Amino acid sequence: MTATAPPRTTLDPSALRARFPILQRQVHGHPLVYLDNAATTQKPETVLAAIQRYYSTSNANVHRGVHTLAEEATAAYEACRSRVARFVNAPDERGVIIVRNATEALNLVARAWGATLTAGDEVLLSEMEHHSNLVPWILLARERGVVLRHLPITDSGELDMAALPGMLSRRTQVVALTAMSNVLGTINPIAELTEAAHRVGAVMVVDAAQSVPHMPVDFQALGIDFLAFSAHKAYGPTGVGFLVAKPELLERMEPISGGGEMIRAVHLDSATWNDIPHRFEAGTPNIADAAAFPAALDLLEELGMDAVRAHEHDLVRYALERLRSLGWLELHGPLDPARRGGLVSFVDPEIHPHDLAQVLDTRGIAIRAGHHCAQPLMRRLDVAATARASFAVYNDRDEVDALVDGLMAARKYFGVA
Amino acid sequence: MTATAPPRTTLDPSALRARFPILQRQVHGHPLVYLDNAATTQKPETVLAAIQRYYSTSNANVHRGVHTLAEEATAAYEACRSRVARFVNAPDERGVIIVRNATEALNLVARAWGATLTAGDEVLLSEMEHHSNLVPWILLARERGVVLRHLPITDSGELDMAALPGMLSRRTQVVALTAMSNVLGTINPIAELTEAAHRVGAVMVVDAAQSVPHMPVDFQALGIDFLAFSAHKAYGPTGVGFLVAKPELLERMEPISGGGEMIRAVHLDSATWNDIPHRFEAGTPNIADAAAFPAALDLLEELGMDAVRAHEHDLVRYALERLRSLGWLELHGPLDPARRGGLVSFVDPEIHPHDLAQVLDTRGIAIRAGHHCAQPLMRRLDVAATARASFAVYNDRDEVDALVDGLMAARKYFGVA
Amino acid sequence: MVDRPEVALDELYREVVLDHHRRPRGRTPLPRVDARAHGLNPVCGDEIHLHLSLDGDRITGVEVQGRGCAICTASGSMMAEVIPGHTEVEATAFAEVFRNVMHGKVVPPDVDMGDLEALEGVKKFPVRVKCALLPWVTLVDALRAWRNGATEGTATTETEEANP
Amino acid sequence: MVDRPEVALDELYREVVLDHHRRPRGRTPLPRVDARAHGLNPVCGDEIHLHLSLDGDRITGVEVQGRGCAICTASGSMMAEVIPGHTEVEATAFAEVFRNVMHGKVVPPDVDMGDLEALEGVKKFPVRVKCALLPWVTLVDALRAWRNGATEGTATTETEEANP
Ligand SMILES: Cc1ncc(COP(=O)(O)O)c(C=O)c1O
Ligand SMILES: Cc1ncc(COP(=O)(O)O)c(C=O)c1O
Repeated sequence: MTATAPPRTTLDPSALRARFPILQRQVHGHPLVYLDNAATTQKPETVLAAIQRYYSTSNANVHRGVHTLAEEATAAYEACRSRVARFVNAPDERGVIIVRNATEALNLVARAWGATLTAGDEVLLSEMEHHSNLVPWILLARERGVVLRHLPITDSGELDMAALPGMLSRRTQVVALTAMSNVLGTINPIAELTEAAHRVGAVMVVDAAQSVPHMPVDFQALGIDFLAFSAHKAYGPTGVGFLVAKPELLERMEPISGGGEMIRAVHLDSATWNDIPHRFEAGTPNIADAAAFPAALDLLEELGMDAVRAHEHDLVRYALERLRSLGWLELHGPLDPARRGGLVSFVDPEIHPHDLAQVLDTRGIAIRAGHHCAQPLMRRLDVAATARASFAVYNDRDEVDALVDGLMAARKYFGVA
Repeated sequence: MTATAPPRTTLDPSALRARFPILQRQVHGHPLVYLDNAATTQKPETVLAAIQRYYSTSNANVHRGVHTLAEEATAAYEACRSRVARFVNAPDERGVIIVRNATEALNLVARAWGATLTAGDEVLLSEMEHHSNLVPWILLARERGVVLRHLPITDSGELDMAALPGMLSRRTQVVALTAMSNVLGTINPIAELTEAAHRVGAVMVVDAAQSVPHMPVDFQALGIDFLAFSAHKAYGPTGVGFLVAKPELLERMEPISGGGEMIRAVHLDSATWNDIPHRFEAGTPNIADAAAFPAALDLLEELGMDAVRAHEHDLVRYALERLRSLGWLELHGPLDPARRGGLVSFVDPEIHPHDLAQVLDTRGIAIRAGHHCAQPLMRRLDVAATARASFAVYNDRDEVDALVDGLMAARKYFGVA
Repeated sequence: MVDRPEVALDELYREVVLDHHRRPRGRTPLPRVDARAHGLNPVCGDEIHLHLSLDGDRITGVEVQGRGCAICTASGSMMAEVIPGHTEVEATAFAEVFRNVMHGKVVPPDVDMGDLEALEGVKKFPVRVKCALLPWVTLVDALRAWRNGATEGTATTETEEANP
Repeated sequence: MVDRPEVALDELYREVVLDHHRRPRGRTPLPRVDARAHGLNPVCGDEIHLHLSLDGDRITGVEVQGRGCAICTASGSMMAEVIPGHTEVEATAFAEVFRNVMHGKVVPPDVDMGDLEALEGVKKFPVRVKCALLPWVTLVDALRAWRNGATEGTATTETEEANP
């Protein structure tokens, strides 16, 4: 079976690095080693050029203008919608809502779909969710008396599938889970979870912030109902994210934000709504960044998502090996690299992650230290914070080596034997 | 009194045009005459350069990272907040919330401040509001039984101040009005309206989408409570807007969106909120565009807002004169150019605004035609749509002449005598 | 400046279109109204009030009122000319063909578009496609309402009324 | 590669700081707790549990527990050393001085910062300023609660609990 053994990597990170202007930069006199890709990725030259091109040739407000610029701007903006629909194989581009980020997408589902729930209805989340897939539901629970349940995780950092049947019932209206944990790296079995959700009549919401940029994601093949992700974690600009949904579900949702674009007719005391997806896009959108995002997807498509996954799988396997060989680190998440995305969280019991990150920074290495917006998971792991290195297409094994050297240097610096 | 007679214009539009890359463009073989600035303005080279610079040197996620890039990104993002606070003379930069656009800012007030209202409370709006300052309140009214009232306008297109006392009472909790109409151009007496609002204990919300880019706006001098505007209408990038507020009011507001950044502590079933302004900024913000916006404000400050206002006042006076001299146009809005911003709405009774705009487009002239997201105002004016030309710092009298020539050509084209 | 710089415009505003715009057909009030609908273009605020007379399932009269641009007016006028005499099913199918043409598909060989062919140029102006389609969307609404037995056709382009 | 490339780090982690980090003071449980508070850094999840003994309005003992980075730990340790013997008002004022220093102000000539001077390098690392301030924010909270007569100090850094 090739499912657990991805093909060998075919990417050429050093050639790729040349296409990302920021990677030419030095930090504290060292070449930048950027290992904070789960927080945000760097942007290729083509994305930057697309932003410039938009503003230098076609900038105008969208949807309402007759003039040439308005027409071009509208076409560029709408091209993003269809490009994203194609990239994740959405059933219909009318199901793609352009928002600010994955967080806004999840809030939109929690509020607008959540409005169909009543007290006593249940939403199933998990212990490994990002705050962005917890707090919107906490707000919903508070407003509507909806009950939140949380699928536990096993000690190896995976969803406890044995506990699933006991947590699903006819009361479950929504199952909302991450496709890939931003702390553990765990890749969750979304297709299987979706089947279980649908069996009890719940809709399946997937937080794909970490999966869409790093592995093939097929909305229709997974059978899911809602999918959320951010452009900025997928080599695109900040300020753009997506809620991809089955159109028939969107049709049943009321808008949660009012203004230009989203209306059909407005009277002083009442209004009627525009068709989907515009109903959910109030006001002037982030046109330029939406227009530029397809350039990032073009890059991913050029590389091939299987190759991207294989490359990052190779890196995480190598990183796990090298980090484990140090002997003193606690590593979190599944040990099997085939079950995780390209990131690794670790703790040096003698050095706080903040201090580790600080030492690494002086060597030009950027990692993240903290709770990674997953405080409940931190409590479950019984740590205040972890250090996290997360990979992208332009990273290579040499950078993993630099990380390992840095971790050794930190021990020396802080005088840990 | 200089209040109604702004100083003579000191701007040099042709020198300014050189600083806006898109204005070098040709449309249908003609130099672009961009007169759709109320929809969105064009961007100076410095703003484009700032976006490039951010992505090529400092791109990282904000607020949580120890590494150099994260620190630089955070500093660039927060610099936007303090720059905006300074530009509108906000009482405290903690009162500046970075959102997507004016629409989101107004929805945030309507939802989060609106949550303090109860059935029977009143919100006073006006007949000249943009949908963005109508629909959020319609949503609130529907949810909470709040009553909406609307200050009428006079036949000359100004707020009917005589009707004001009769519409304010102890029940009035919010007064939300535009500082400058995007259809009529009318500049409303915000300071006076604010006093009246405060006298009955209401908070004053100002839709400053059209005023901040075009005239001096001083939050503290006006005495207002909330102010909303969009960067993209003020020479900045799309995807960034601001809610500026008195911090003590924000302190009393609950967040309406949950996720990263906005929390203090998250448990599976509960959460506590971060301090303002972060409480209202869930998820990864539009960092790059926020980082770039100060370059737009620098341009406005370099020119001086008084000079900007004087320049646009001169243009609108000239435009009103020339358009009136055609003899066949219906002009909307106050006749006195001192009482209006730099835009003019008009209707040729024989040619639909869409058709006018189409003819003008073939001559490289971009105007807007439609309801301008102000359908109730269209009904009040008894028109389906208007044509609108709106000015910015780079426009000049020659462009007004081109517009007038185009309007004459349109009559010829459609065979109107 | 060239004498007539609007050459590109002639694609959009062909002579036939301008003629329908100047002298729109179907403005005479119908003596009997069997189906009606109200159509709205949310992009620009243009409106159409459409009245139909039917004899059995055959459309005998079309009345188009409202305010719209030249394209919208011409399209409605052409509709008023071409639709009478057709059955409800035929008219709905015809509207679908026209919609497809506006979205870039070719006219099926067995369909005679009549004057509507002159609107083909509109498809190069995406924003204006909605103008051309408004009368047809409204027609389909009116017929759907009629089929569902509503004596007064409901304007289904206006749904989800949000009254406070 | 240079032998010790972390030269810039020495600004942040001065010897005194590292010493406090390695052997933090104030870890011994107090026999009597008159005021307490719980501090949290939302940026990284670091936590502090602070206990105080008071004799009248004079602080007699400081106990700092929790988990934090070297800067946070050192800052708390220095606080445990410097604060006992001061009145509640003096301690609050001292915390304010330290906050100002972290935000770039100079130390007033009449204030002796003691070991805390070694934390001055932190201000060049904006993200870490919060680490250094956490113990002090918590101290101010504990004293405020005590002043307001709360036997158990409430953790006012955690407000607006949103229970469903
Ligand atoms: C798993 C996961 N979900 C959601 C988010 C939120 O993404 P954003 O901040 O772009 O909204 C992130 C990233 O921080 C994430 O890793
Ligand atoms: C007066 C007024 N208010 C609000 C808005 C909404 O601005 P945005 O679409 O940027 O949210 C606009 C612009 O369309 C406007 O002119």
